This record gives sequence, C-alpha cells and structure tokens, in this order.
Amino acid sequence: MLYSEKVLDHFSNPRNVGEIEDADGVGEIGNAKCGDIMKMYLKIENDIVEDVKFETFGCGSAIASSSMATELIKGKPVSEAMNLTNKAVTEALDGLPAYKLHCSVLAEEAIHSALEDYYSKNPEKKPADFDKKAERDSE
Amino acid sequence: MLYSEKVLDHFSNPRNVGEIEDADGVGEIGNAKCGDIMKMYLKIENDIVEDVKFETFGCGSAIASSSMATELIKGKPVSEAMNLTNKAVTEALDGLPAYKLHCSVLAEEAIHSALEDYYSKNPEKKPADFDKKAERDSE
Amino acid sequence: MEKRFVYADNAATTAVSEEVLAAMLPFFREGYGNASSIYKLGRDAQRAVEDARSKVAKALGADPREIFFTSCGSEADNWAIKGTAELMAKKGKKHIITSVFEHHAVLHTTEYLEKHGFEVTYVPVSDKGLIDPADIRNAIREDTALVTIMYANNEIGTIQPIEEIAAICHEKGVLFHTDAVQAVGHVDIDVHSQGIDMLSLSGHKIHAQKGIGALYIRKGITLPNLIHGGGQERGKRAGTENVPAIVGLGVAIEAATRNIAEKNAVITQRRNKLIDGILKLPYTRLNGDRDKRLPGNLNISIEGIEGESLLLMLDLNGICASSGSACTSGSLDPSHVLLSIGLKHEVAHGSMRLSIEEDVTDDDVDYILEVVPKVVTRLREMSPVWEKMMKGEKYE
Amino acid sequence: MEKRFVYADNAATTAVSEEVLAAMLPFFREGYGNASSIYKLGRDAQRAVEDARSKVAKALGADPREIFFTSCGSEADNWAIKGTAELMAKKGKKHIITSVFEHHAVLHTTEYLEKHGFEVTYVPVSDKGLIDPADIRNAIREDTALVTIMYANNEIGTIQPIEEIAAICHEKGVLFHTDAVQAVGHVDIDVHSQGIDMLSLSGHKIHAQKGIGALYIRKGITLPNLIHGGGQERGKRAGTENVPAIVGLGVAIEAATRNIAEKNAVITQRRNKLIDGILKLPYTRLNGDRDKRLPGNLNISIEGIEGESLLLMLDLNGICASSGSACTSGSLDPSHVLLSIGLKHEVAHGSMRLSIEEDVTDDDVDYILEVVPKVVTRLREMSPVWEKMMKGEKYE
Ligand SMILES: Cc1ncc(COP(=O)(O)O)c(C=O)c1O
Ligand SMILES: Cc1ncc(COP(=O)(O)O)c(C=O)c1O
Repeated sequence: MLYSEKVLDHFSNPRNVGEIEDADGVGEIGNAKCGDIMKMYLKIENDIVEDVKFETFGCGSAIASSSMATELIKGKPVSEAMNLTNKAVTEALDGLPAYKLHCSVLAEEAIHSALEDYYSKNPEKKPADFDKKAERDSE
Repeated sequence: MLYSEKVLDHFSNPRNVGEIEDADGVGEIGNAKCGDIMKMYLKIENDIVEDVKFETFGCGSAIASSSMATELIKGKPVSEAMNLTNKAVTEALDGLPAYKLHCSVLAEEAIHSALEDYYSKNPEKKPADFDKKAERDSE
Repeated sequence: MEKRFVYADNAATTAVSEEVLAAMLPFFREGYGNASSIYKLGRDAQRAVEDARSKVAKALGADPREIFFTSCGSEADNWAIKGTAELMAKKGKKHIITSVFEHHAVLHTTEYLEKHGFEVTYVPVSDKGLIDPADIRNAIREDTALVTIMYANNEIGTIQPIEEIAAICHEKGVLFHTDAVQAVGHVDIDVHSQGIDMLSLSGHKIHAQKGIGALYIRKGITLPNLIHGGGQERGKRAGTENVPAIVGLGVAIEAATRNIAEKNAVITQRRNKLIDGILKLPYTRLNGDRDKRLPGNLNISIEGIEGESLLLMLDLNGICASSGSACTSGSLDPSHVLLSIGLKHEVAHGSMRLSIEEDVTDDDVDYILEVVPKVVTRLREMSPVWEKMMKGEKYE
Repeated sequence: MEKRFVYADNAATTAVSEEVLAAMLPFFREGYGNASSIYKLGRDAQRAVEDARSKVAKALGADPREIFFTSCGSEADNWAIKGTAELMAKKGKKHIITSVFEHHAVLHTTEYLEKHGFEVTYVPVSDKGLIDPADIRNAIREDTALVTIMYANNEIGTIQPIEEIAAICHEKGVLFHTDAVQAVGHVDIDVHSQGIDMLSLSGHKIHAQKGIGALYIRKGITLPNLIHGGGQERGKRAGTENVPAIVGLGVAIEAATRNIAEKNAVITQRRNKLIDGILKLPYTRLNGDRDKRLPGNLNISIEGIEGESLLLMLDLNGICASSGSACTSGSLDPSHVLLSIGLKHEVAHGSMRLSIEEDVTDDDVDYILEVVPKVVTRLREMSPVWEKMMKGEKYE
C-alpha cells in the first residue's frame, strides 16, 4: 500500500469538507458495512457548480478522493461535473493503490448521485443524455 | 559438529605417529571406502606396551582418537591395553560429536587387532579371556 | 501541545534493541562462517547458534534439542500444523481443531488443509474474546489429529486458557500446538509444565530481527519437514543458518522474559489509563476482556469513523497504531477477530489497536490522550455516519 | 612462510559486504516499521522492500512482480518444486525430472514427493559433471510436471546448458525451474530471454545476509503457497517482511551482477593458477569440466588422504576450504556429486573444494600453493592408504 504525496495532502487537508444547508443537489453513495460512505452537496447556479462540499466516512483514499473530486468540479460547468470520471480523480491524485480504486469510483458516483437529485428537482434542466451516461457508469 | 580443544590438539599434534619396523603386533581396521583406516603397531616387552605407533587415513576425530588411544596405552601393562574401551578414548578427548563416536571405536578395535596379531605370534602369552573379550567388543 | 513520536504498535513489530543489534553485528562481516563448516570460522558460528538455542529453550522451559529455528512465526505455524497433519494422516486422523480468531498463518493453513482432505472445526470465541475449553473438549473426535489455539490474540490481546486446553488434549491423546507469537515475553511460559506439545514464536515481536522465529517441538514428536534439504537443525529444517538473526533471537528472548512481572505492572497501569481515557469518548467500546489480556494491548471501537483514516491522522501526529479496518488489509471485510467477538461490520471498521511497551512513558500516554479525541472529533465532523447517529437515524 | 587468513569457501557462504551492511543498518533500529503498516514508518519500509525487489528483478531480467522473497535458497527450491507438483497434480501430471547431482534442497524435496505419489527421473551427469540436454528430452513424458536442473553445481562448479534445456521444456510444454543459487553473480542471467520459468537464489552466496533468498516466478504461473498466512508478497508468501535482509539482498545482487566479465577474468586466472599448482601433486585430479565451470571454483581429489582432516589442517594454516568428505556431512557416504561423476568412494573422501573471489589475491594464491602440498604430504605420511599405494598394493 503506497499513497502518493497528493493523496496524503488531500487526506490531511481535505478541501470542501462540510455540509451545504440549502444545497441544490445532494447525493450519498456506499454503506457503512463496507466501510465507505460519501455524501456530496452541490450548489448550482447558471449551470455552474458554484459550491460543493462533502462528508465522508471512509479510509484515507476515500477522503482524498472526495476532496479531489470536489476540487475538480468546483466552479466548473455542470456538464463537466457530469463527465467527471474516477480515472480523472485517480490521475489528479497521482494514482491510488489498485485495491483502493473503488474509492475514486465512489467519488464519481456520489457526484452523479447529487446531480441526479438536482435534476429530479429541476427536470427541465436535465440533458437528454444524462440517464444514458448514468447507465454507462453503472456498467 | 563441535570438536573439543583436546580433539583439536591431538589432531594438530598427533602423538606417536608412524611405523614400528620390528613391531610385535600390527593391527589394521576400517576401509578406505568408508573413509577411515587405522593401523596400530605395538612393541611389547615383559607384558608392557613399550612402544606404540599409528598410521591413520581418516577424519580429524579418527586421527585424534588414534593419537589419544596410543597415549593411553603407552608404557602400560598389556592387560590395560586389552581393556581400553572407546568410551575411555572419548572421555579422554573430552567427548566427540555423536556421529564421530565410531572413530573411537575404530581406535579400540585397532589396538585389539594389534594385540590379536601379537598373541597369534605368541600364543603362550594369550590370556584365557582374550577371545571372550574380543567377542564382547564386536557385539 | 508539542508533537511527539510515539510507537504504539509493538504487536505489529518492534525495533531491534540495542543489545540485540550489538550481539548480531559481529556475525555479519567477521563471524560470517557457515555454521556447518568445519573450520574455526564455522565452528564459532555453530557455537553461537547453539548458545542461542539454549537461551530460547531456557526462556520456554524446554530442552535445547526441542528448539528449531525457522524464518518467522508464520513458518513455525505452517510447519507445526502441516507437519502434524501429514504425520497423523498416516494413522487415519484427519481432523483439526482451531478457533475462529486465530492469526491467518494458522487459519489459511487449516483452510489449505481443508482443500486437501482434512476436516477442520473452528471453535467460537466469547464476546470477551475468550475460548471456552469445554468447546475444545466437545469438538475432539476419534480422528482428531491436532488442536491449535493461540496463546494470546494479536488484535485484542486476550489470553487463552492454554493449560486447561492442553490438559484436555492430553487426556484425549491429541497433540496440542499454540501460536505464542504474541505471548512470548509478556506472560510466563513453561512448555513442559503447561503440557504444550508445540509452540511457535517470532523474533520481531520481542526486539529481534524480522525473519527469524522458532518452533518448539516436544521430544518424541517426529514432525515431518516443511523445508527439505541440507542437514541444518538436525535435519529438520534446511537452509544455511541465519546466524546473526539467531544470535539476536537468543539475546532478545532472554531480555524479554526477564522480569516479566515488573514490566507488566508498569505497562498495565499505563495501558489502563489509556483505556479509561479513550473510553471517555462517546460511542466507544473496549474489545476483549479487560483483565485476561496482554498488558500492553488495548483495542477500542470508535463508532462513526473508519479505522484507516484514524490511523493516518494519528500518524500525522506522530503516533503509530493499528486497526482492524478492512482498508488496512486490502480485503473488503474488516478484521475477522473483531467480527468473531460479535462486532457489526460498521463498528469493526472503526477500531484502533494500541500496543505499548515500557518505553511509552506517562508523558506519551498523556499525549495520546490529547491527540486521539482531537482526531476522532475531526473525523466524526466530516462523517455522514456520525451525523446520522447524532440525529438518531439508522446508518446502515 | 608467514601465516595468512584466506577465505576460500565462498560457495559455502560469503561475508556480508560493507555496502550491504551499511544499507541494512538503518532498518534495525530506525526504519523498523512493519512493511504492511499504514503509517509512515511502515510505508518507508515497504518502499525499501519494493526498491530491493526492483533491483533483484533487474539483475535477473525479470519484472518486479515476478520476484518473491523467501527465507533462503532452500525454501525457494522447496516452494518451486512442491508448488509446481501441487499445481500440476490437478492436471494429472505427477512426473518430475531432475538430475542426480542437484543440491539436497532439490533432491530431498523430490524424494519427499516420491513418497507422496510422484515419479521422479534423475538424469545422469557426465564424468565432466555436465548434463546432456538430450537426456532431458528423452525423459520428458506426457505427464511430466516439471524439469528442475541446477544452473551451476555447488561442489564442482560446472555450468549446465540451461538455455538448451529450457528450450526443450518449452517445446514440450513443461515448466522449467533452475536452482541458480551458485550461479547468480557469476554468470549473466536473463530469465526472460533464457526461457526460465522459475529460478531460486540465495542472498548469503553473494554477500547479503544468511536467511534471505528469492524465487522468480514467471508471470502467468500461479504457484500455490508453501507458507500460508498474511498477505505479504502479494499473498504468495506469509511472514512479516525481513526488511533489512531484503534491502541488503537488493544491494548485494546489484553489486554482484555489476562487471561480471571483468571480475571473472581476474578470478579465473587465479583459479587456474591454483588448479595447475595443486595438480602438480601426484595422484590428484580436477573434478568437473575445466572450462564450463564457475570462475572461482576448483575441486580436486587428492588420493591417500581424507578430506576432513585436510580441511582441519588447512584451517590450522588459516585457509578456509570445503570438501566432499562424508565426515564433514555427518553421513557415511561421501558427496553424491563426486560419486555422480564416477569417483570411487575412497577417492571422493579425499577431495577439496576451493571457491575464491577477487579478494583472494595473488599472494594468497601463492600462500595456498605453499600450504596445500605441505599439508597433503604430512597427511599422506601418516596414511596407511598412501603407504600401500606407494608399495603398489591395493588399498580397498
Ligand atoms: C546449489 C544450491 N542450492 C541451494 C542452496 C541452499 O541455499 P540456502 O542455504 O540459502 O538455503 C545452496 C547452498 O547452500 C546451494 O549451493
Ligand atoms: C499471533 C501471530 N501469529 C503469527 C504471526 C506471524 O509472525 P511472522 O510475521 O513472524 O511470520 C503474527 C505476527 O505477524 C502473530 O501476531
């Protein structure tokens, strides 16, 4: 098991920890039995991710992945957040040990889950291909 | 494998090495195939072992056993030589490794063999119990 | 609060002690002879090995001829169990008894044997982490080849009723092995009077080098080899003797078994202070019996957080600890030991083991008691699980 | 003649080199972390282990993921052979091919397997100590699971036609293992291009610590474990990693495989001087092919004397050497290697092996060439066998 410096940095100083009281979308993924739960809060304005925060119960790479994922989408168009892959998260962290890759997947899924929540409340904004993308992810 | 100091001493400075040209009794025991041959030469006068010499092809403990055995009987009555046991040789050497004990047995046997040779040439001197003893040894 | 370095993971491994290293050093570049060589350099090496063997034997109440050096505790466990299995299978005995919470060196070995025609009974442990000797008695059958029960558990430190179990085994004519890797140096062991047939130990848990261990095999048991080859260890374990490590093990075990009671008194007191201090945190529990445990061991579950992140946070504060978290092991399930005493998965994930020795001072204890709550609070603050718990919601 | 100390038994074991010890030292008392621990002390240890693994891989032309650390060469041999046996038995393949003059770590392992339902073919060696690849080809059957042939013999130093044998095995679809304990560092090895499936090596033959070795296992072969337990070595070999010894092995193999050709040129020249010098003694013979041998090895039979006493005499003169004498091994028969090349027992008893490296200087060579004849003469003078030989009598 070897964590990169980036992972250790995002673990020890996680960015965007916390809750957004009036979030536009909230997603939660994982379960405590397996040792990982991630919760993502999104604040969306004009199709831009104005703010994002997370809460995570999980190992070092789960926390680091959450932190990195929020950094990667904060201030970006929602379309980019939608396209965020676990690969991008892992690369931005300079890699994760093989058996920790699922942590980056959780981060991707938590963001998608939050977006799903957002679109369920704002169906008019939902892009035509969103469901197809969500499906692809769960393959 | 641990040799005592005594063994190493008798190996490196073996006593009574050589041949006695006009020996009264000569005995040889062992074979080269097994890695040990001991040859003992006895000079006997008035039932005393006046001189004894040995030649040995063999390992360190074979040489040390030969040397010690000659020391133990030199100048002693023949009856004592006859009673020399491998145990006495081993003890005088402060012990031998278990799998080297046969070397001390060879020394005992070589002396007995030399005595046998002596008695075969001097049957009148042969004690009544010599054959019995020889038998016991080969048990 | 000034940052300190506190090593509190002695159950994982220990530093080589100064005296052990000093004893080893002459055997790397000067006394490097092969202990099977006949010249002085070799004979001196052999003498050093035999001297160490005597020390190990003395520490266990055994005869030197009953001690065989191995490359680690795992090898000793594998050898004892597979060797006995091979030996007894010839007599038609193909049943083995062990417990559910043994070290993997035992469990993965018995699982291997299950794939090769052996039947294995795994006796349960109580919620306190203790084995009931009656369960062993009930499990013994006509075809039982071996009972193997650990002396002390490596995660929760509970000490098992070894003598009672050994007595039952002998009454029934079954061989008894104990993995004493965690016990040696912390409890008094006398293999002969305790009726132990085989015992595994490992050097690196008692300040010797990693990669050296030993198996005690009671005289009269002719265990088949695990590693065949040269005539080392009286033909029972091949491989050129690791002279420096063996010498070090001799010195280490002598030191570790000296004044056990005195050491334990000091350590137990500090350990108890740690337990009491950490248990002040809400939603925490001590795992394993409080009294029947190794003096330096505490294992506490802390709900709402996950173990690995706790360890990493402690590490950032200079504290080395360990956890039963699945995430530290690369598997998905948390520690089989914690599950065996009845913990739920989500609780087991958030556990922490500290294993201290006398070098952990009172100041260190205070430091740990300052850091742990701070770190736990921080992790709980970012934990959605904790949030739900506080709201009284279920979080499964 | 001034007394010197000349270590000429490097095939038995070597001294840990200065650079190896220097690399190891930080891992005893400072970097003592368990390589599986998650905190920095553990991560640093793991990094050191992986760095060493890369070095071993590089030296062999392998991938780091193909290198598994073991506790010695013997364990590596046992693992490769028993593991392959277990693996292939499932496919009904229960035949193994090896040679009559392998190291006991191989031979006693195949003998063990013979008792457990395997059939083993022992191919002969020529009077020069060389294996004929055609014998391997002829021995291969439908149910052959493994061919295991040593790279270089430990007693007579002969180097075997490994690539040819490997090619035959691959042509026939049979796995090929080689015990390269004596070869590593003395010949150029590239496992991939040479078609080697598994290769054993041992640290203490190349100036690393005793008690550390490695097995190279080609990617794609899923060898069952020999030692079950924790997840070390990617789950293939349990036991807390011996970090200092592993680090030392990395440094040692890097050094040993650097400039092999240059080293060999120097050593071979000195070795040849020794051979020519000692063969001047009457009734002596060189054992093993003169050219296809390890650069530092000479093995000479000296009739009329016994090997152990020769070694002890050399030792008194400060020279460390070894012999194929039965008396040094505790058995009754002399070296199976010397018998395998056709020596009579009585000749084999009187053999001497010198294994030198570049630290044995020209002056040392001269010293050996002064001492050996003196000592041989002395022993022959007290030898009844020699006496008979000189008289032209038979001495059997
Ligand atoms: C050819 C050969 N194989 C295997 C071994 C065994 O190595 P180890 O002593 O590290 O177990 C040796 C040396 O003893 C050897 O020379
Ligand atoms: C109870 C127990 N058994 C066996 C082992 C294995 O010991 P080693 O790492 O020396 O193989 C350990 C430690 O890792 C242990 O705690």
